Amino acid sequence: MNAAINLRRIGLPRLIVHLSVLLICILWLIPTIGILVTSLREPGQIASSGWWTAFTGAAETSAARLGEPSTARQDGPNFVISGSVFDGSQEGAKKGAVRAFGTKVAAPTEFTAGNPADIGDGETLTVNEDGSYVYSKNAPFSDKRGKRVYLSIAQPASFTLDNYRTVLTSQGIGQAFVNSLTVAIPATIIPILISAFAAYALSWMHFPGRAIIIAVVVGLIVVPLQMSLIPLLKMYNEIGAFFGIASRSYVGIWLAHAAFGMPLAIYLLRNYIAGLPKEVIESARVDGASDFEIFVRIVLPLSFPALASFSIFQFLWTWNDLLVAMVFLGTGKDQLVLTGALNALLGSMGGKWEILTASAFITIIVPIIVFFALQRYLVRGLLAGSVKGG
Amino acid sequence: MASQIISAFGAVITGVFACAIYYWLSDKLLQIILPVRSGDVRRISANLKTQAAIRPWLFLGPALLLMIVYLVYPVIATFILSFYDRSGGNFVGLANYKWAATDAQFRQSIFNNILWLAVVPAACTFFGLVIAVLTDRIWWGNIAKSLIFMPMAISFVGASVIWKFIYEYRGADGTQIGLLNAIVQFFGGDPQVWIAMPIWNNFFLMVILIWIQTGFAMVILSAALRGIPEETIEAAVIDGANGWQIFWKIMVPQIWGTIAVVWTTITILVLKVFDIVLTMTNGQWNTMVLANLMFDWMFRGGGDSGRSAIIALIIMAAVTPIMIWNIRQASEDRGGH
Amino acid sequence: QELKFPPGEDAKFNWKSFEDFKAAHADIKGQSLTLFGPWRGEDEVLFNSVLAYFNAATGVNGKYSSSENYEQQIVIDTQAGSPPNIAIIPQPGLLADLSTKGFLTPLGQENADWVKTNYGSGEDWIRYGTYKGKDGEEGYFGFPFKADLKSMVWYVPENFEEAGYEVPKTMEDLLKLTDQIVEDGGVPWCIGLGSGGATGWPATDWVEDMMLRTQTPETYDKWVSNEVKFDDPAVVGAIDEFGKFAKNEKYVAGGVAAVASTDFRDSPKGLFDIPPKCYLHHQASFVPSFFPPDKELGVDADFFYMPTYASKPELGTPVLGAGTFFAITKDSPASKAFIEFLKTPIAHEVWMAQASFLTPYKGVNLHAYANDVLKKQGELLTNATTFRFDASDQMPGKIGAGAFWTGMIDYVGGKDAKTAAGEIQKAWDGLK
Amino acid sequence: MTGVTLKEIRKSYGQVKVLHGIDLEIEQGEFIVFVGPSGCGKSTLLRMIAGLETVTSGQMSIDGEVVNEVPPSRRGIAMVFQSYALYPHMTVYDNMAFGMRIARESKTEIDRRVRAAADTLQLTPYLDRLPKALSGGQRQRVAIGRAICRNPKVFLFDEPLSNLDAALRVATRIEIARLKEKLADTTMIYVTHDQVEAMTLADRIVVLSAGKIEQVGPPLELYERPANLFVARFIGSPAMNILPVTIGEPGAEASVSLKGGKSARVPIAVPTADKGKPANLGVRPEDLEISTGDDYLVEGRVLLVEALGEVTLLYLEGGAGEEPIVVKLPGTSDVSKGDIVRLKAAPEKLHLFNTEGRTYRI
Amino acid sequence: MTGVTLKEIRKSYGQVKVLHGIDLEIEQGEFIVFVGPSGCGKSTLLRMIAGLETVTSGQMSIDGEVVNEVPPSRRGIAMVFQSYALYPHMTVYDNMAFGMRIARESKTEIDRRVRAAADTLQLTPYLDRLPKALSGGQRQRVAIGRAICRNPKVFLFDEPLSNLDAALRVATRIEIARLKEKLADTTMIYVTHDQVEAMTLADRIVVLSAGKIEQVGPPLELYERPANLFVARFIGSPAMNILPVTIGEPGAEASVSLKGGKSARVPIAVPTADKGKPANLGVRPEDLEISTGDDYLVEGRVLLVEALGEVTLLYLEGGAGEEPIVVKLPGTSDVSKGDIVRLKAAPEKLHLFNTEGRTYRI
Ligand SMILES: Nc1ncnc2c1ncn2[C@@H]1O[C@H](COP(=O)(O)OP(=O)(O)OP(=O)(O)O)[C@@H](O)[C@H]1O
Ligand SMILES: Nc1ncnc2c1ncn2[C@@H]1O[C@H](COP(=O)(O)OP(=O)(O)OP(=O)(O)O)[C@@H](O)[C@H]1O
Ligand SMILES: [Mg+2]
Ligand SMILES: [Mg+2]
Repeated sequence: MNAAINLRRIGLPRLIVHLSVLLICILWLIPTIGILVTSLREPGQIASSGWWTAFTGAAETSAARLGEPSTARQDGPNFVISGSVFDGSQEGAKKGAVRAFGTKVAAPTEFTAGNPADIGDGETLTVNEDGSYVYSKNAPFSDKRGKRVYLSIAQPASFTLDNYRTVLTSQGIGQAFVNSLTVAIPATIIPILISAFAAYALSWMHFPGRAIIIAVVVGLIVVPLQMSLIPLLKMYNEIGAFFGIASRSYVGIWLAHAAFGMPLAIYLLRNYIAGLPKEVIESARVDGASDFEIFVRIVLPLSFPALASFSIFQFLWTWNDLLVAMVFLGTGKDQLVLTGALNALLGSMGGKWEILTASAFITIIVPIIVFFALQRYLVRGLLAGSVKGG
Repeated sequence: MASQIISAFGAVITGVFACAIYYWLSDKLLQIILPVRSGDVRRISANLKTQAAIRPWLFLGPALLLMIVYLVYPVIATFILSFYDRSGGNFVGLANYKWAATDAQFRQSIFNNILWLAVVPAACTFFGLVIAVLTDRIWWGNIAKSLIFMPMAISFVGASVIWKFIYEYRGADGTQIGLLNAIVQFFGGDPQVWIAMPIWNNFFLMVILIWIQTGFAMVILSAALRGIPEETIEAAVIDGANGWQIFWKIMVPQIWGTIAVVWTTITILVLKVFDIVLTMTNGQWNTMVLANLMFDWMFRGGGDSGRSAIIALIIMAAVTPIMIWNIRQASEDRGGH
Repeated sequence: QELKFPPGEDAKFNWKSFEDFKAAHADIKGQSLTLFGPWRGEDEVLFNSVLAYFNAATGVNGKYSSSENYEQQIVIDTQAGSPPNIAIIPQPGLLADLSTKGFLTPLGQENADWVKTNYGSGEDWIRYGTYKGKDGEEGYFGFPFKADLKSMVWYVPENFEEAGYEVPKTMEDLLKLTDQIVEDGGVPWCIGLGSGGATGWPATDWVEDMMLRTQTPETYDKWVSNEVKFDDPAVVGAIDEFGKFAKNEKYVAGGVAAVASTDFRDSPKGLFDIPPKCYLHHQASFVPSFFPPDKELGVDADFFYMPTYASKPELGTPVLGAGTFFAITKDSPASKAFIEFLKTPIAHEVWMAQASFLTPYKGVNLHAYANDVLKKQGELLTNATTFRFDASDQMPGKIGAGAFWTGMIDYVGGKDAKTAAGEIQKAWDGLK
Repeated sequence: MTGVTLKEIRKSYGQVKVLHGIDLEIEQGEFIVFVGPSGCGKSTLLRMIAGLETVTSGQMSIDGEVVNEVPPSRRGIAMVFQSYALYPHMTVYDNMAFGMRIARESKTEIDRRVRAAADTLQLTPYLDRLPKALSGGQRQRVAIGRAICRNPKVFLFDEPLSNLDAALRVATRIEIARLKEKLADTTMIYVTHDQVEAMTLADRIVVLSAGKIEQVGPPLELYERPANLFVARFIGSPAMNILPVTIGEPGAEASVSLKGGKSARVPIAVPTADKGKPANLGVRPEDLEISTGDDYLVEGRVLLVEALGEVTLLYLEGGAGEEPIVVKLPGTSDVSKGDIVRLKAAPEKLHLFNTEGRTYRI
Repeated sequence: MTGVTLKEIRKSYGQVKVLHGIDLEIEQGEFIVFVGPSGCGKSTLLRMIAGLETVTSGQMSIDGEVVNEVPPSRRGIAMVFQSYALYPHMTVYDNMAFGMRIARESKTEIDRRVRAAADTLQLTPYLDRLPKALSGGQRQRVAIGRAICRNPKVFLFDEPLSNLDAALRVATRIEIARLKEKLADTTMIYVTHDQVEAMTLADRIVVLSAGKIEQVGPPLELYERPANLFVARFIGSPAMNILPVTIGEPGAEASVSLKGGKSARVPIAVPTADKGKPANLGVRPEDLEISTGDDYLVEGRVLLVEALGEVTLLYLEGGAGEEPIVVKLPGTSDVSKGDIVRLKAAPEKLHLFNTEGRTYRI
């Protein structure tokens, strides 16, 4: 039972609630659907028509070239070229039903398909819906190349998985995926472990300076991380040089991610852990458990919802991170994380919408799985300590 | 590939294990140095006392160490840098501070940041609350919640890309590929260059962050709402309050503490997030915010560490009052154990 | 790595240079070399194909990497003391910055001399690679490799043909053609300044081209060094020249409002729309990669040199360009060897033969260019009387990649040239 | 004129039937207490009267008007919850004024009524405090005050005292008793499972069990003449001792024989048909005395002695039943653990129930 | 041999002094109950014995050994908390085994002790359940079981029953009484503010008030011979009636005069020095009877009658004091509201306290 159930009795018609939630969900989903659809479209179409038109199919104008004058037959006084606009046209007009055609780029839909059109100079052109055409002239054709015509072709809705194929089969993506996991999993678990210990100490142990440490931790939440990159990397390099080891390693990035997420983790976990019932912990103390045992055997299992909630956030952040990974792990092919690898596909100037959107979807998948796996803890876990009775 | 996975798996295990082993070993060590299992009670008691004095620091140690190295030290370094010139080599006194006081772009950023701070946390909290209340009342509420939470899983850059497809502008005669303009045009309006509209463009950028963060607010507030005693609501029903009144006068005041936490968290996020502005406008059309300005001064064209340090300090200073208030709130709430 | 073109097989390549290089650098086998640069996507593939020849010749393990956060990354890496061996830098401004902070290893006079003699407008190229080091001494730091040509206007030949337009030879003609297209009911120009985090930069190319067409190269250089102020009438005039095109509702597709917000990558697509959104597009040599995939260069799309004013013959045929510089950020024999490698024709030809690569190196076989359009560009580059490097890339980062962009966005958005330029100058003053 | 009328009220939650047809007439001004074991449906019934739960079937009227579809705020009721349900963010004053503010009463009227209620309940000094700064008893008084301010026709209480400690419970109980006199015209319906409350406050008690009414009547009637075994065991603390017997001689004054072999005369009429049938003899702990002679009913070994000063409780085993027999002796007693004692009771204090649990008394 | 000895135990939280020097000797095997009003320091004292709070000053020994500095787990104590404090993520078995596992006991030993405790408390069927699947009473039993498993020398209970409902409270109370017998050697210290628990369970009761011991003694002694007014009022429910009097004739059998003019003889010695001084006459509600003659103590109008069946409570005003006088009459009574009744009491049931509240009885 929850409070909101009571609202129902108040009489706000339930239908309105359903409708408004539906509306909100749709509003919230539209952007995501937008990229999903975009990622399934062909690159050429993305920039030329809105993604929402992808379902309906669209009339697309394209150019085609008629047969070479050399293929003309003489038919009475006329010279005739015939064939299909879809044949061997190097313009690559996609097949579909021709709706209209024209001979001037400025007026590509001047004539409707199927009707003979008088295009001057004694020439007539008929393009049928199926693409077959008859082009005749009352004199021999004189142009060197085949005539260009412009067609309005109705195209059925078409989608392609090519973008995903491109992304998924690109070199090193599997490695990058593994790298991403190698970074993200410890970078999620380590800070949680460390901050849970710290949060326990800050809520259940007595020692001088506790209040100050809490205040400092909370204050550190706001440190902009860009600021710390240079001094830290410098330090890594010095350490690396001193011990003669690589300065860029997984350990380095784990610790960096752990540290950057630490203040928020401690803040959230302390909220929760401090809210655990005092008697349970005292009872364990009477049972002879040391603080270490209390933490491991009582507090840790009881804080699972909070830990799960925070791990979602920490995971999302490490998974989606690019900057920290590039700086602390490096940019070599074998060091790239997924975000980096996908990024490399974009080209120096960017602008590959189809790749961008497909990669966005691919990167979403893992966080979404994590989210759904831990979601049931999220609802009650997060900050549950700050909620009475929660 | 298989070997990669194995070595990655090995790394993951070792990393996590090494971290866990520290706590385990340090505790073991403590037990060995100060034995408490057997021996004279007086001795044991003394040992336990010493243990109790040492143990908090063992627990806190790694966290403190990490934070000092990764956060405190850079903050101090930043503070020192703020008195040096762009290369960090020459002491320039308060010159950077003077610059900040007079720079127009800096002022613009502060103004925009205030806008962001006024709008985004409020909007996220408000929408989060409304959605939490509504979704709690329907059977498919959890599905709805998941959908609304989903943008959290998208990186900021990814999200910005998504929204580009919404704000995209094509001239009035062309076909719009931006949804917003398509809608405007459908209803007979003139398409607009949303991200270039003075002042308003800030709001269009904020929408993106709101879109992402509302899920976060929703999840937390929904948990808080469940904590409201049902009877207070029934009492209000009997007192004749309608849904609206119950929401505003009974439910919201009771979860005020949680609202404050959500608000604070999002406020901090707003101050730190710069990816959205960077990808959408890079601060053009007067959309610059502090985080971007800092980023700009830090990296563009070789960087100016002094000025970027100033901006970083300002960002931190801006949040301090909020954090102090929050700490007060927290210690009031639970009085400490 | 496989070599794209098997050595010795195709006569258009200068295989001898490859073999010579191989013979001269057998001693560094097994060393490793890291290169960090701005190229991603196809460019990365192409560069790697060049690198493969170096690796094959020397047995060095050369690795190239790149990043979206390229600019931050190089700042962070150099300052933190873990730079790559070679940094590939497209902005002289950044190069200058790194050299003054002492992060670059000088390449020495012999390299400078080599460039001077072997590159078209070699002196200009040296200038863009020469900066003060940490000690205040001038040194030669950046080896140019891969150039971009900016003074180009792209068009669709068949559209021109159909409408009966001629490629303009002078700026006056270009303006006339512009009006003609409007008269015919079309829209002449596609201009897009959008570029996410770098929005505004395409406008700087316009302004620079206009500077070179209205002012002497010396004024241009002074502008770069801010001896000529940004709000100097010379500069304001050039901005207004750009405004003639960009701020005329009838001249630009989508109207003036679209200029600043249209992405520069989407903007050229208007040329190929049916009916065409526009007939002309001013953009650098890289732009064909944003054409629809089925467009064949030279047939479906072509370019002409952004013409000069017939009324100002004394300015000659200035060419605006850009390029990338290879700088040694961590010295090693392999690094040095790589710079040597860049002096071999084969290093250039391998890329030339594939796509989107121009070089001012006079020693390459022009037939190696993948198509005529590229070749035409290459000739333009080698034959230029004046070559000027993109000004915004040489200005301090906060100006060339900041205030200048913002100023141009503001200008297109409605501010007058004088005010916009004034603000840029103010920002510049703020840096001093 | 009736206060509240319930006709065949039924309630189901989905498949689960919770109330199986409740018929009850409550007079205006009456104080009715619902008692019954946990889960029997007391709260549900009360909440249905309040309008917080819908009525599945049946008809409910308040003040002569059918209210099945009337929202809570229009029923002229006020409710006091077990958990106080104060608005934690409002002062005492605001808590009491909330309903009237919602109803857009004038400021002066609100003030008058709040102050009057506060006066009655001695809450005037606390009007500006927040609930968290009040003790449990004061909180409950505020909840009552809030209800009073509504000027209800029907006053509903759902276990209002069960969160209070013993001393406060007594004090607040007396408070409610006073209130009952003061608001003599207001119908009050009170749910509890505390006997003392039920006995002391009620005009009539309604004993519910598993969604059915077991007995309705004034407290002493329930105590003295329970209609069935359930009510007999439910009313009175410690509960009535039940001894299995067989009917010996039926008739106007029946005789029954106990397991131990003893038999007793009971001044209760038993139909002849029941001769020889098993039955249950009920006797309250306070009605048992220690017998020194032979006229005892049962005999048993003392398991436990609880001396409470004023009374002493003995728990005996080895009686006829399996549960220990409880005896309540006035004052202190010198019986100690392990003693064998014999117990007797005045015949008129005995109760007799048939195998279905119904009383033999008329 | 003593179980627990407290010498001059004091406790302050910062500036706030909570306990002001507690001296107490508890014998091994004794069942001691701490009672007192809320906030008087009962829990604090108990938690100090447990080692959960530090001792500010004074000496505390358990089993002859000073334990001021000894941690809880080494004191040989076990504690049962009001809120059960079970480990919610462990089964009943694991809850009980936890302490022994921490102490590295052998598996078989653990199993033996857990099963023994579960047997004692009838928890065997629930050993595999999680606490959330248990009822309140079962949970409390698990908490007790967990304590038993520790084989403690001293067993500490902090209001273990106050979260249970009335019926369960009675049942669990009896359970604890049984336990007390079973573990005759174990010292038990029990905090409550429920009188019945205190009276029924305690060997000796310690009455605390504001951080001081008011009286220590067996339950009936406290009931019959309260050392002072505080104890007198605190023990017994309803509380003792206190009537202000003045000492008339001091001596071995003093005479006092009441406000109403009546005077009474009290078989209590009063020093002559106190002649004419005001004093307080105490009489328990159950010791008052209705007097038909003239030998009454006080007279008053009936404010309220509470008929509980077994007893009837009368509340009288207009007596000598300001608080209503409470009378507890056995059975039912025909006195009704508004009647004027006269009350008498046997002289030996009277208590007399001086102005400082100390009893005159030796
Ligand atoms: N919302 C509900 N859905 C399903 N069953 C319910 C619901 N509310 C109550 N019940 C069931 O209805 C029955 C009656 O509940 P009710 O709360 O009226 O009991 P009660 O007599 O008040 O008990 P208590 O003395 O414990 O308060 C119980 O068996 C309960 O489980
Ligand atoms: N941690 C603390 N800091 C300050 N004062 C405290 C603390 N714990 C208890 N007190 C104070 O000490 C006094 C005694 O508290 P204690 O809990 O022992 O009372 P109690 O007799 O157990 O009351 P109750 O019956 O309500 O449990 C109270 O006034 C309380 O406010
Ligand atoms: Mg109930
Ligand atoms: Mg207590």
